[in-house]
Amino acid sequence: MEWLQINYNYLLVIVLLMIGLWAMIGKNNLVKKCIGMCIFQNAIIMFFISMGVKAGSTIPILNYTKIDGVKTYLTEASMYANPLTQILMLTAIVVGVATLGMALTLVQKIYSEYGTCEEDEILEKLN
Amino acid sequence: MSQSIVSFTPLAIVLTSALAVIPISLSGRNPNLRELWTFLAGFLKLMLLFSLLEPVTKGIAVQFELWKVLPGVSLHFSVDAFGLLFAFVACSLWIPTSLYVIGYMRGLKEHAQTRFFACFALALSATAGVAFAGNLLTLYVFYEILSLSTFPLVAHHQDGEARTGGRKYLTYLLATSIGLVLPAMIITYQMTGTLEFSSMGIYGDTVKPGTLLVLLLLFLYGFAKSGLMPLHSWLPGAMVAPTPVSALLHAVAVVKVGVFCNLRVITGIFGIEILSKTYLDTVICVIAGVTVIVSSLIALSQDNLKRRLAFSTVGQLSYIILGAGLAQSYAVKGAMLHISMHAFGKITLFMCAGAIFVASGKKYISQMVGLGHKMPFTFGAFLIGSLSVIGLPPAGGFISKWLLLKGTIAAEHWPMMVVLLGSSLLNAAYFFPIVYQAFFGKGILPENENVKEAPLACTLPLCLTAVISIVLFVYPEPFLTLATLAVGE
Amino acid sequence: MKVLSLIIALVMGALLTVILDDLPAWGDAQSPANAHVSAYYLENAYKQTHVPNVVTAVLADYRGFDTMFETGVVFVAVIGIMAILRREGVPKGAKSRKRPPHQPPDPAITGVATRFIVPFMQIFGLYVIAHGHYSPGGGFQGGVILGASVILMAMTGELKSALNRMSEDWFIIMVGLGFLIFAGVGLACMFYGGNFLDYSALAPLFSGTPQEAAITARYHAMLWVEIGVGFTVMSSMFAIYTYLASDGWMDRGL
Amino acid sequence: MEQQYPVLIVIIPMFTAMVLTLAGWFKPAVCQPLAVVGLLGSFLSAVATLLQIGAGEVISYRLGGWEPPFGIEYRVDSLNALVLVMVSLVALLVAIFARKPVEKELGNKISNFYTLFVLLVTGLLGMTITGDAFNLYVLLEIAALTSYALLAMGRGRAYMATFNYVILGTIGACFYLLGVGLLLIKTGSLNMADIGTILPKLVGSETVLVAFGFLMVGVWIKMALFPFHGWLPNAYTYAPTATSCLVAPLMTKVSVYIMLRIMFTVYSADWIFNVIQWKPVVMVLAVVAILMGSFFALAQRDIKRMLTYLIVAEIGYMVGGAWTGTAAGLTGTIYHIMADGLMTVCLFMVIGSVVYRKGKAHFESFKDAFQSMPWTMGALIIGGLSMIGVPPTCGFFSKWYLISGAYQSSDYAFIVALLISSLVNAILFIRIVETAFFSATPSEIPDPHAHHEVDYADSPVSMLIPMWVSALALIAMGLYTGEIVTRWILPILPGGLI
Repeated sequence: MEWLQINYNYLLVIVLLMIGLWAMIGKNNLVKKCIGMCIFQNAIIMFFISMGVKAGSTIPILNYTKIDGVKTYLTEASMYANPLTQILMLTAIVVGVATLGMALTLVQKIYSEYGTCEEDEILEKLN
Repeated sequence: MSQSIVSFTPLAIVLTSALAVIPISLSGRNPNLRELWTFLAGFLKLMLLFSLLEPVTKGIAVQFELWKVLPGVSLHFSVDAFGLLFAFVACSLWIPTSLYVIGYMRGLKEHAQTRFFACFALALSATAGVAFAGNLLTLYVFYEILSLSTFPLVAHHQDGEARTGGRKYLTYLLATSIGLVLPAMIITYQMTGTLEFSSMGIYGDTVKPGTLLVLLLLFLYGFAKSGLMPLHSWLPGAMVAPTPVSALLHAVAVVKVGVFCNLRVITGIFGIEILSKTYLDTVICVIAGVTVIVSSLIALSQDNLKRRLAFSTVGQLSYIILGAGLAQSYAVKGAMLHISMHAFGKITLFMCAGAIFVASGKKYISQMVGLGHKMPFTFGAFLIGSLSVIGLPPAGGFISKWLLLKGTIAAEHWPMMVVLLGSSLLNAAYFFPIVYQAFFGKGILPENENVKEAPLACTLPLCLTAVISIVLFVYPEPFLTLATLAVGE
Repeated sequence: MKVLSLIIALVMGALLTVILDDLPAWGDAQSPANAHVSAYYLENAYKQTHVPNVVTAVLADYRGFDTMFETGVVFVAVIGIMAILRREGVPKGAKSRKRPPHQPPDPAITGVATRFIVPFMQIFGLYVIAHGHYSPGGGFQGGVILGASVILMAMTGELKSALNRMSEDWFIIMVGLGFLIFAGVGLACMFYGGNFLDYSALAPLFSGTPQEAAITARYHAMLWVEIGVGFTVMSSMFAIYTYLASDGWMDRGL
Repeated sequence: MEQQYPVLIVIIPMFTAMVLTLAGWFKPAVCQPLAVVGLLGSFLSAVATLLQIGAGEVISYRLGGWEPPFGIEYRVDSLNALVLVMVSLVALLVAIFARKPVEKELGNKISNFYTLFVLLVTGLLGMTITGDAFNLYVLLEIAALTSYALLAMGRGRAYMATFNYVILGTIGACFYLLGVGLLLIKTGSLNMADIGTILPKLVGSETVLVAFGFLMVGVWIKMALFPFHGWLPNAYTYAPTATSCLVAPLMTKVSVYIMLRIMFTVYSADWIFNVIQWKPVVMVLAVVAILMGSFFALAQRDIKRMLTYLIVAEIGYMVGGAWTGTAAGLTGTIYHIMADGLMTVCLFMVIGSVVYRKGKAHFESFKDAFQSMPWTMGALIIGGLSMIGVPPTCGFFSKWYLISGAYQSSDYAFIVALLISSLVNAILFIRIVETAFFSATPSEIPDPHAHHEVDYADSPVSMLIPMWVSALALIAMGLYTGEIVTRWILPILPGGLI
């Protein structure tokens, strides 16, 4: 139980990863595959973000104090969440959007070509 | 070799015929000009070869490094007596064969003659390259070029049979060279760090006999052009080629290249001494001996003349390997000499087969009854060729077989002596009936009544080679000297 | 296939579960991921760039090269979707009427509401781009908001009316232009003798001591770069929507 | 200027792509020349970089001027310099080659095609040159997205084939990203060389091992190693001619390069071959890939499809060579990355020419091709010889090193697989050449000796020139093997190999 409490964020990510991967490979409907892809990518994003969390920290925008009217920024690293993982995931989100757009484009083309989004029906029509 | 000089001549010899391909292909529309190029290249090549004779007979190796490809291995030529001997055989036969090709191709109005001549010249270059190769890699390179350049020649007729034969030909040769020689070569390089030929062998004493045996088998069968059984069946298959191809390539260039490679590997990579120390020479003898006997027996049963000649070739090639396997100086000398003697004899026979085909259209021995009277020159030459291949005087083949026999006696290798003698009898058994039937057989086929001799361009070369066969009996010195030098006496 | 995919997913899950104990505890400020490189950013970003939003500083400067290609990814998506989806024969600028016209529902309420919202959205988008140095925001976020405002127009009214505001010519040019602004800033740094995207090389453009000028240069260049990102993202969002929604015909939306 | 060459390799094609979009939107005719100019610039920069590198040296280029590991770094040693030269050369050749086929097949999408083309090359070059694991991911995605779009331009069955590639490619990329994430969580760094210095302190960490697994599976999916190869043949077969010419030689080779980087820069040879015991498994995969690719190739009637299966086999060569754990095997892999890139592009251009002239690349299309397209067939022969491994083409020497390596590490199954695959290649090319050479059978046409005339209709010069450059490069590379190996490959082989 304690183990679950400590690791629940990772476990959640793992469950999402499994769902996503399973849907990507195993689902018959192409749109569901795309949804699986989305879940998979978002699970990775969550993984990265949760690795950058520091207990009791705030967003990585520096706070300041005014000493004699002069702004002094506080640069104690443990005060702020990890900016690096957030940046990486900003990129990963954009990549995810682009990939999803491309996949949906193809689904649209396939649908107008074969009139269906079910993989087995398409394969039947191909042969 | 103690001494060596650097010279462009080996490269020039290899390149003469390769470069001749360009004018040959360009002058495709003017056949006379095209063939002029062939002859020019042929004579030029021969003259260049003569210029090498002097240094080589003095025991000086002529070297030329072409290119450094890998660290420690380069493509380079090194001409020694054995290589020169082989190059002489190949080049001197190119000229009569070319003459014969002209007669044959024009007589039958064959298609794609330009392609034929171009590939022919390229094949000759590759043969010279093999003869002069200074290390295993160079040997391998030219061996492959030869396989590839002769493929269009074998499949020349372009019909179903030719395609099957050609496919079989190339598949056998490439499969063995890539599948067997290449790994053997790489393993050798990994073990020794060199691929240069050396009369002492390059393996040294550290390699285990088991490994040596595997390598030996890889090399022997890898150079499948030598037609050791059971990898011989491409050779009869390749007989679908036009007869001049069979003549030059399958009596001289291709198969002799295979044998030459085997000899080079046995003498230059393994070294005779190591072989006899590890009793691997016996392995070679057994393989070759079996091939000799079996192929002779098969030849007896063939009715197609070219196939019979092909199986005869398989047997004769193994004589040469057997000679090397005896690991005895007489026998090795005999083996080297047999390359040239058999070449002259067999090319005569093939040309005769072609001439018979041109004149009468007959391929089968049973249809040639009584043709001797119609084509006396052809069948006369056939007789001489047969004598040479069987090893009877007054033809050159006698000398080489004699040396081989002497080798078996000196090595006290009695079973092999029996093999040699027995197979000579078999040779006689499959050649003499042809000649006998042609001259004395009764019942000439009705359609053969009006047959005349083949065109002069066909008949002349075969008479020429037949005469040379006899001359070589009387005066074998040129080749004998080189062979003696090569053995190192 | 279903069983196989289940097995694959389970194997992956099992592998990741096995290593859980080896991973640092959640929220550990001293874990390697939070200590080694990222701490350097937090401690030095303000000193070196004068941008208190560390995310923006790292995004646009320390790892600016990544971000440039991130813009590139969006750019690629637009070009790629256009290449696949755009119908042959649709003239440039999209004035084709090959498909039968389609009567949209009367946008009486949504249209008015949209017309009311869109200006505020766009102002907010611009603010998010411009204020990214000090608060959460930046080119991507602002660009998406701007793009969403145009898409909202296209969804409530006709695609045509949105295309009249922002034609195909325009969004293709803007997609390329935004990327070009970002990369151009990088190239300018090279002309001033620095490495690619080394904004401090632009110091001669700014006043102050060399050190201060370099910091100011970084500060400003980051803003330019974010504006470029904003251009690309805004127009690419709309472009992707347009091609997908009209199935490449460019005449009507959903 | 000299120190800027590394970045120029990547940003020249990138700027070209932007200019292409803007210029091509209004005037498509300028696209191809612009693309050629851009790629030429990139190629020259790559050559200049290669020549700058001394034995065993590493050029480090700091993007944004930040010192690694805080900023992104370009690290060029002679390994990736060689790959860069190969990639940019192949791209340049295909750009020249593409003019006619693109006009014919993709008439109204020329500007899109060249933009994506140049961006794909940008992505591949960026992947090769970068020293940052996450930057690699971004460029991997750029290359992937462009290749999806380029492949899907083939229409018809291409859409479904590409969709499968999108799904699998995304899985591959995500696995890679997950692997990077696991490394980040343990090391806190994204710079490959930096991770490489931290990892030895983490011996025994399961996370590091699992991360290696994810990274490997990710790149294996990307390079289509057996059993992850399913997407490749369809995707490449139905693609437009010019696309397959570019994608087929480059995508898989760059993935192999990435595998080498991960194995020997991020992780270490010592860890891979002495600590974890994966070698037998991977060798089995490589051997099966070679055999399966070869046998499937044997069964194809469409030559383009046949070549795609040969690519699967060649991947087995490279993976196997790297995993022998010997210096010779790794040399063979690195050498083969370049050799195979050139071979594949040469053969795909030949097939492209045949498709351009005859509409299809079935065996039947090759009938009489020797009379009608002699130059194209000449290039086919050289490419085929290199595939088979006939000296002095470079295919022979890569096999030489691969077999040497396998011999040293006693991987005899790998040797046998290599030899079998050579033989299968031989059979395949003999079949094609036979059809092209001897299909006009005199005995099957009424008058056997009539002169059989076939109209001369060889490919346009703009297609022949790149084709022959690549063919001659195969021979030149073979002849300069010793030079390449001693000057550039041997100095960078990692320690810890046999």
